[in-house]
Amino acid sequence: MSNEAHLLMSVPEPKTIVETALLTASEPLSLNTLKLLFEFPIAQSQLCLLLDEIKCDWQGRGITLTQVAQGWRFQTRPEMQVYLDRLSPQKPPRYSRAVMETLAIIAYHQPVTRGDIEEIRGVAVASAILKTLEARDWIEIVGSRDVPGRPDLFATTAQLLNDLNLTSLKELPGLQSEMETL
Amino acid sequence: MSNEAHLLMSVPEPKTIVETALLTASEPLSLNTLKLLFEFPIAQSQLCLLLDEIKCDWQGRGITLTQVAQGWRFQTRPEMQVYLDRLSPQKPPRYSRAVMETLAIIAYHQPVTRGDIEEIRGVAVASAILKTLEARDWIEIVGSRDVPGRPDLFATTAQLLNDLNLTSLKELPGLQSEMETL
Amino acid sequence: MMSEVIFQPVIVCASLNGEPIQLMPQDLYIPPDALELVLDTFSGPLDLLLYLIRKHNLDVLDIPMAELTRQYLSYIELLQQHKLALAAEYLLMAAVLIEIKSRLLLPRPVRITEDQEEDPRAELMRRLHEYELMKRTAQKLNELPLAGRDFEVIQVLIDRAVAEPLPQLGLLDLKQAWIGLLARARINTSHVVYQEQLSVREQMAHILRCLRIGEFVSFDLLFDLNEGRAKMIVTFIAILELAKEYLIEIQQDVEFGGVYVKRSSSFDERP
Repeated sequence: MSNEAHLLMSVPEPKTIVETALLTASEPLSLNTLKLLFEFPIAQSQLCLLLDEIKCDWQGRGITLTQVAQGWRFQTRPEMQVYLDRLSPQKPPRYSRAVMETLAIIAYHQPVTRGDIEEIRGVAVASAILKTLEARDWIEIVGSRDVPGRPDLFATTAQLLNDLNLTSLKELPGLQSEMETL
Repeated sequence: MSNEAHLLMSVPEPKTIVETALLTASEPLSLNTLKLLFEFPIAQSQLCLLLDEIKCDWQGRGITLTQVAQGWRFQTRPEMQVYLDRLSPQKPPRYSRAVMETLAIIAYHQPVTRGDIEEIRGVAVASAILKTLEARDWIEIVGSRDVPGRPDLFATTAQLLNDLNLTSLKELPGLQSEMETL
Repeated sequence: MMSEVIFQPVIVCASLNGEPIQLMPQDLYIPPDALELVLDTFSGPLDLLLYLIRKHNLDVLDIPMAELTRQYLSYIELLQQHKLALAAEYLLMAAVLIEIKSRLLLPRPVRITEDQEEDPRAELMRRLHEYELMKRTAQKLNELPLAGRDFEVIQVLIDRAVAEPLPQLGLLDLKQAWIGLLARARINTSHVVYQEQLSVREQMAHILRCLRIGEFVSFDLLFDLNEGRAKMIVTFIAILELAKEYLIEIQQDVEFGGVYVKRSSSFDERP
């Protein structure tokens, strides 16, 4: 990046605009969203080229450009966590087995009702578990099953994939191989 | 996880660590906080040098390292706002009814005193309202009425006509038809 | 966890993978005081069952049902003092196990038809398998790098304060505000708002701007002959209106002499 041309910042380069948008976005930015940055129409291929360039620029630094379910975002490299944890020692705790099992059932069997989850786990699902997952924006109610009582149907969100650094549900661990054994 | 990661990755440079911490932080980081990033004691002067270097690295890019009361933080350059706003279009703020009515009275009834405005609106006119309109250069004091207290007379400016894309006050929307319906 | 449990040998006759064993595996017996331990360790009766099966590499049908049920029931007595909801599920599992066992003991009628009675073990086996699958994937899910725990998402502050957008003004907004006022004024008849020629008001402001304090301006100079008759009339009315409101003074020293206009003597101009 040539600094001279940028000192006055009269008209920022497209790459600078895309990079700044990605650095400041509160959620991953899709290609379609990134296109909105420009008044003139920008080709998808050109945008991808810019993203590649930005990715290269950040090679070997503390943060990295990553593609997740909803689009592109900057995130820290895992190696940096040991340093960052020194600033905020309170790490979010790992979730209990009950929470993770419930999440796994919703992820692999979605959409499911509370009854479905209870059937698989063989134990009642505490409301607190579903509330925890909803509070993280990892699951949501996507409808209700057309049976007496019309129970809510739960499914996982794009936010879950974002938080787990995945682009699709297909990338969930072991889904393919495990399902085949069924 | 960290053990394995450390074996694979070389130890990041102090500058990379500081930069990553600043990019990640949700609030400004003081020098004392930044010191916590390092296991070994780091001199304040060395830290300041790193911050200067980072600041230079970001010269002419979309975000800039800034010192605020609480410490250091990255923030966008004002020039980038126009692009970022395209992603999250902010609803343009609107003036309150009090401001709009005051402006309307001055526009349609100029020159008027504050007392006139209050009489028509039936409520006291807050100084902040007149200041707001004066700050936009939409109204100005064109004299004072020769009555006790010699109240200021307000009139609208050419700037208001400019901002409304009008050449003359006569082009203000006619009220004849609306008046008849009242 | 289970190794902390007090072992109590129970002599039974069972077979493990076809080989008869004299002693029941010791840690199958879970004393009541290990109850809380069990509740913390297992996420449900399926989990406990799965543990027992995997631990001893048992076929689910070789578990001594009577002994297991006896243990279950003794826990449930205690569970009722703690978590009733859990007790019901552990009890249900015990009932399921007994049912399976009893159905297996019953002589099966020989049927030739296709819709042969399903193996009573099948449903439990299916559930156990499915549960085990979910349990494993939950573990894998929990090992994935998680935003906020294993890495951070970047969000640099957008400095909006620098370029805070000013409210936009629309002609229509202004008109609406005025109409609203007029409508209100109609209701509150204490003040009569009347429609005026805008141009008069505009011209009044214009004239005031032209006049310097203490300085007489020739009446003629306030008129621009190029503006046309209508505008000149407006200017004339504006001057009269200003005079009426004591904003200007009009002076004529000599009959048929020049007319001069100045701001009122008390007129205070802002610096």
